[in-house]
Amino acid sequence: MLEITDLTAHYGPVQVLHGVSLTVPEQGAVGILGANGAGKTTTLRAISGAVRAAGSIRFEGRDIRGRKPHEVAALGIAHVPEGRGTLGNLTVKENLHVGAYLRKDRAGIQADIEHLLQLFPNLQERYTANASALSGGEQQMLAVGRAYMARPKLLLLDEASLGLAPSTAKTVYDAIRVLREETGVAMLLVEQNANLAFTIVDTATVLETGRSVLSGTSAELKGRDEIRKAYLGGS
Amino acid sequence: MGAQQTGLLRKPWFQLTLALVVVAALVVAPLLLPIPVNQTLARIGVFAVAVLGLNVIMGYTGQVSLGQIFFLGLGAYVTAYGVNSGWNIVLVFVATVLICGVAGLVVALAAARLGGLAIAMVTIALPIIGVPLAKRLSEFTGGSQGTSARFTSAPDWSGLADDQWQYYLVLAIGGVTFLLVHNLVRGKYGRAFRIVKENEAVAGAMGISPYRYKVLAFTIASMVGGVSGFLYMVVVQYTSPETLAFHHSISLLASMVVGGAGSIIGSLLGGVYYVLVPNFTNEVAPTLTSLIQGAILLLVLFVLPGGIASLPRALRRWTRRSGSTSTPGSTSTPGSTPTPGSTPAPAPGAPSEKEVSP
Amino acid sequence: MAARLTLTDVNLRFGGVTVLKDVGFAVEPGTVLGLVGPNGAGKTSLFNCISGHYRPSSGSIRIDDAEISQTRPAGMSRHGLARTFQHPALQLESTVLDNVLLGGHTRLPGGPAQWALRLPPMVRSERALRAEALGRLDELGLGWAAHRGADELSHGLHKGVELCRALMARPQVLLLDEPAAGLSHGEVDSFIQTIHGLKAAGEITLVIVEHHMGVISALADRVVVLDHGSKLMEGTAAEAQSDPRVIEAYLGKDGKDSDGGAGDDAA
Amino acid sequence: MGTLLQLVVDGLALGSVYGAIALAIVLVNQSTGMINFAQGGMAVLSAYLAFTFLGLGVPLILAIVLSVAASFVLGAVIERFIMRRFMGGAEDTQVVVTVGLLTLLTGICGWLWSYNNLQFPSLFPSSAFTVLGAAISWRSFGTFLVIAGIMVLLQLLFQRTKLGLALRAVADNRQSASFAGLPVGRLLMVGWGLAAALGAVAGALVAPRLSLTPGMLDTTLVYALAAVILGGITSPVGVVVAAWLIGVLENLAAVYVPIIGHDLKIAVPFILLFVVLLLRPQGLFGRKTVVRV
Amino acid sequence: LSGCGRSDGGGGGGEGSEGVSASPGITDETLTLGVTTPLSGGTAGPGTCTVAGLAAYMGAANEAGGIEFGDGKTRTVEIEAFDDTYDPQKALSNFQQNNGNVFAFTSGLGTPTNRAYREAAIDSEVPQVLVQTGDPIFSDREESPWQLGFVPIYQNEGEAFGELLAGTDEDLTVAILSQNDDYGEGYVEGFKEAIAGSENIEVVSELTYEATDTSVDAQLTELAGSEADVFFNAMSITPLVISAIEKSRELGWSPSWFLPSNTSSPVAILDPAGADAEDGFYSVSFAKAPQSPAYAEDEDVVAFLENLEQYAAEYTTTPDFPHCMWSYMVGATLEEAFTTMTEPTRENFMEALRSIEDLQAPLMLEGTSVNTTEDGQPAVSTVVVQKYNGAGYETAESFE
Ligand SMILES: Nc1ncnc2c1ncn2[C@@H]1O[C@H](COP(=O)(O)OP(=O)(O)OP(=O)(O)O)[C@@H](O)[C@H]1O
Ligand SMILES: Nc1ncnc2c1ncn2[C@@H]1O[C@H](COP(=O)(O)OP(=O)(O)OP(=O)(O)O)[C@@H](O)[C@H]1O
Ligand SMILES: [Mg+2]
Ligand SMILES: [Mg+2]
Repeated sequence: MLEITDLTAHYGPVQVLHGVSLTVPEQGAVGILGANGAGKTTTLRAISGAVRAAGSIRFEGRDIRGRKPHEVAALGIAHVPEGRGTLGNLTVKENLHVGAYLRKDRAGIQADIEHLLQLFPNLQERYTANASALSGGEQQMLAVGRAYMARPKLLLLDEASLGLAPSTAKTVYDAIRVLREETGVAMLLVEQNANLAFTIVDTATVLETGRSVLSGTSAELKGRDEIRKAYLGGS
Repeated sequence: MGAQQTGLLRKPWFQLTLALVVVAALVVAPLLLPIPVNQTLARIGVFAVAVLGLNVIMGYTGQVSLGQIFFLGLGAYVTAYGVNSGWNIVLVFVATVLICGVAGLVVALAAARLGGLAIAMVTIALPIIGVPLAKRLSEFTGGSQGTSARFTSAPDWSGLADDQWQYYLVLAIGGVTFLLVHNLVRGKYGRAFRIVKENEAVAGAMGISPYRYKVLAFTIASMVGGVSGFLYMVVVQYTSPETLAFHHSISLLASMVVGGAGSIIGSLLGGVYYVLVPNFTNEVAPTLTSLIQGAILLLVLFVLPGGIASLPRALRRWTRRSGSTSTPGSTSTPGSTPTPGSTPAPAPGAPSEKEVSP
Repeated sequence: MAARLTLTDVNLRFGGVTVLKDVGFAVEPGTVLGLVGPNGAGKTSLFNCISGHYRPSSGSIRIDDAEISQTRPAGMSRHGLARTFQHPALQLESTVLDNVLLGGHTRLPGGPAQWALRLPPMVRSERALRAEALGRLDELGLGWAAHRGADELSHGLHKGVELCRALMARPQVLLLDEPAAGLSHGEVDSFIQTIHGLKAAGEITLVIVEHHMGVISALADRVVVLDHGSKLMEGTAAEAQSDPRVIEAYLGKDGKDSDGGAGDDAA
Repeated sequence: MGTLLQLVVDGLALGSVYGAIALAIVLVNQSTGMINFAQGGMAVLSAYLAFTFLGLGVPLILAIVLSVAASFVLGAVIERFIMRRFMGGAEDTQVVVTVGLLTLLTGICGWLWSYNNLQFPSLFPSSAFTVLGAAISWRSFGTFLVIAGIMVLLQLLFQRTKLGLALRAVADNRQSASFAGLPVGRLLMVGWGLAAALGAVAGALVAPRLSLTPGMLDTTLVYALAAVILGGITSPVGVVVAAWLIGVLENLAAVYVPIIGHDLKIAVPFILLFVVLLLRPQGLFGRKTVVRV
Repeated sequence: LSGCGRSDGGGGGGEGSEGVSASPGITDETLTLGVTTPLSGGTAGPGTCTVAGLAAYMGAANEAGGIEFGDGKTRTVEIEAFDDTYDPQKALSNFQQNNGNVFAFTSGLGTPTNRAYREAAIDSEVPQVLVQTGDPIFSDREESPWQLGFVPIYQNEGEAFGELLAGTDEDLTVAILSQNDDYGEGYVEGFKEAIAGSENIEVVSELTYEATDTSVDAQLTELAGSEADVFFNAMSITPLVISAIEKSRELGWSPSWFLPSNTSSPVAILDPAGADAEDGFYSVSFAKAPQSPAYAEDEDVVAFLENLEQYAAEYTTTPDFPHCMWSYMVGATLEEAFTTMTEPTRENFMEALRSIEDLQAPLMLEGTSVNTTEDGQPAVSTVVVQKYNGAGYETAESFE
């Protein structure tokens, strides 16, 4: 579904991606692992068109490199950005409606919102509050919820569990898993909490200073010593 | 090439030599240049100081002030009043700076409670109310006919012409002002001002009271404004309510941004812009000055959104980029503009990779 | 030993919303308090109350004997308090070094006039602070980034710079809001080492908000659990993790499971 | 009493002029996050366009409609080719760019149509009627009504429509908005276009009163900005109410507060602004934005 | 251009020991005049006119072969205009930048701007003459040896109205609205002096406004409350005068109006405001109003409009402000001085300029003339009171 080959990218004069390649199969879930500054976020941003990049990015057979973020979104790729991606001056409700901007089915939107609010009771409580008033974790929930509202074909999750309480993180990942089962959405996720990530991904790629250095199925990777040491904490 | 140049620029000995050469040139210049040029240079000095004051409060501390011209005007009035009352000139200078400082302090004590646009609107009131006020207080200000004070004819002992004498006065007073402000914004206070600009909550956590530092910056800006008012009288020797009309404040703001906000050199360039552009447009087409000035302003910012002071940085980035092989990369969405910054090491890396540590 | 930081009956309301309800605890000097709880429980708000960014609706907050609940943030450094932010708040246009130097602001002598005149003591103190900041950055493995623009660093590295900046104030009480969020496992380990080092080096009192239970068990002497603005329980990390209320409200049904937070064997 | 009432009526008429420009400023701000100092200049240009259409023999109402349409395009083009470059950059720079734009537009108007006062006909009859002893001109009354109508429309646009939501989302965070599939560039253009069109209506309404010159709205802009801040930049209704309030209070203060008098009445909006903002930083009607750390 | 080397202090140029060597800005073929005036900004309308008329006059003179100077040489006259945006500092700058190649500064509009370089002009002995400000200082020969104002000082205009009123026997009440600056003050001062001795005239209400105001409705409402018989209006802002006339009609107040010379144009003000001649609109003037049907056929007016069209198109072709006519007269006055000056020097020019008597410049109304010999008075010091007849103005002998 998504095929990236030899992706390179710069910030100004500094090159931060030096050749990233990975593939997300139809309905698949792929993880990206890597130390701070390895280029994980940059990779996702390159896919959604927020960073200009060279190399090839193909989605459903089409080359999407160089498209604008909203065009990429219109193709069915939703991005949960790193950090506070929420629209602070809009209420929780409005944020969710923005997420559903490209959808036309009013009834479906309403149903999805209700579903989300059940999933995240915090958001229910703060439904009419400005997003900027939410706690860090609540904002993260909102960001995930907004991407969910788009009903994408491919979901890019950048540290979706960042700042979430353990139980909430699990809720989110459970929800993602359910979503995947229900709709067959494919996903590419960056996650520092590798233990959590491995509950959901089929395969993963390890980035080091902007290069993909290793990829394999979850099982393979979990078995490798260096991976366990750096990302899993298993001895 | 650009990179080498700027590398050289960083060397202390080079900086020192450069500074000495510049100072020497500035000192010798008026002896050789024709009168109108000296007069123009002196005027540039006046407005460079005015822009410098604006930079302190706005460029560094981030408080949009549309009232800076008021302090220039107030300074000019105080100077004129002092001179016409026969005070000693040093006393006049001190009084000018102090009165402007106190006025700035009083305004700031109230205005600094506001932020963002609100402070812009409250400060714009200064010149707007200042003009009718100046007319009303005609005993001190000469009303709408203004008042002139001529105290800068060259003394006989100097052997200089008036324009040279005025130039040296501006150079000396303006130079010292620039030096002091330059020192101030380099260390402790510069950092504090900048964090107040960027994030007041963080400033508080660092032990920096946003309110107090805003008041401080505003007061300093007003004092610098007062200095520029004094220099205005040195050079123009006449002031009227029109001196502090609010659209001059907006021109100052434009000059600051065109020169480079939050930059000392930028202030100087701002002064150059403020003075030379009208001269230039008068040469080109006096009936189209507004049109041409607008176009120039937009053009400069279009090419250098960071102001003229950012030219070296822009050049460096440009030369670097054209040097690198692959596609010129930069973010394509308007949302994220990566600032170039200085990057000594070629490739960034994770901290776990020790090879990148110098 | 008297407590260093004492909270009694702290309440915080925003309009109709009660964010904190009668929260109280005490932290002994030189110890680490872990503050945990579900999202929106009020942890960050509690930090904000302590650091003066929010003013509690009622209740008392003391550092040693001084009442600080009405003090503004800028006054807190006088009481030896420093903090980091949940969402890194660096000055993106400055270099990393400048960001870190900012942390030492209150330790620099002199007023604006002295600095404008660049008197020698000012120059000396600035130079000393600079050296210290570079040292700190090196310690945290960020020395290489000192002269980079802060905006050039990734999210995870911002966390490190923030910590460094807070440490430059040489605080007695340090509040860390999710310092390990977004760090990979190896980096979490080195963060834990850093804090251990700090504790060993001198008397610093820490309050850490963290969802990463590994960090909490490795560092916290005591743990306070907040839920919906109230204190749910207080005890050791182990007690907290086995408390059924905590499991119910916070950790999730199988809270002891390793996926809750990268394992609990990190120490 | 008669005088008092008359002053209030005068103030409302004047306030409507401020309100018209203020609404356009709000529109740009809510949809792009900028403060447009050139808003007045753009409205003046629109009025000149309408004036030119008139000169070609087009009936007044059609001339205004044409100028509104042309202004929409012009606003969108200005956004795309000038303002876009500065999106996401320093706010100071953005403000100064709009200042540059104002200078440029004023210059263009002066160049093409001279600095003379041109007479722009009014949509409404120039006669007046009397209510409770206060004379109200149809022109002021018409302006008042149109502004009130636009105010309601804008409020509905932002609060009730998908377009309004999208505009606000883009102003809030372009990156996130684009990730949600919002065509950011197009929405920015629409925001500026709408504001320019609104400015054209405002220009046509006030030009008969102020008589058409390139600097016609310079002073008005300052008042409009004060109204924007006072009313709360997020609220069209608040902004217009604030504009009316300013108009009325400044008239009353000029007549009934001797120390202010007619020469210092311009201080009134600022004093009002200052007092209100100390108590309610978000303005009279604005929504509080929470700054969280 | 003129010697770039250092000379001490003033003047520049070649004036010096030889006495007859030419001043800067004049050669055997040409003479250059400088005008610093607002060409952009709020006062650009009248500002542009201060150049337009002059350019039109000199353009025509040059076209006719130039002006024959008193020294026997025929020169063309070039006009250099500088925009000062009504900013004193810029006016001074324009002066300093250009006094080395401009023979004299003239015609510029504005009190503060002209004042800003007055002393510099004195120091460097550069003529600053026939400037368009009613500030009396420019006509004080002691204080301003190198200056001369052109238009009547504001007091004179006010005085003319006062005298008209003082001449009646009726008991009359007067309301005054004036611009809050030297213009308004001078106007009112002259008026009050003239009515000082008359028992029958009483000022019942007096207000001011700011030139930057967008509305004078509040003032009108307050003044209308006085129900005065006469409205003495010292306003210089066209749209505000229009709205004042409209507002008073709305309020049902119909006094007799006294309008100043620069804001009484039938075409630009009275027609748009729908002024009713029945009310009685008085104005003072010394220039024919080109738009007035009464002067449609007038020779001066026809020539003036043609010249404007032909030589001043870059400034303006529609003389909406009287400054256009005034600067045209400035041109004629200068020509008169040129024809009598015998040396190409500034001193000599000043002398020639100061000895013009009863020059009937084109466009001048009967009963007014240029007279530069009287200390304390500008070149034009007499005005004629006129009354609006529904189409144009005609001379009014008395107030009725
Ligand atoms: N705006 C920028 N300008 C310059 N360099 C940048 C910029 N943003 C990121 N970088 C650099 O690019 C590299 C990759 O950053 P990226 O954000 O993709 O890392 P990451 O893998 O997501 O890290 P983390 O886990 O800390 O979020 C880092 O070295 C970072 O310093
Ligand atoms: N300034 C504010 N205005 C309104 N509500 C607020 C404000 N600050 C916090 N809240 C609310 O208080 C609650 C607690 O927020 P807080 O940030 O303290 O949570 P937290 O425990 O830090 O959560 P997290 O783990 O998600 O960061 C949240 O529901 C939040 O919406
Ligand atoms: Mg990242
Ligand atoms: Mg929190």
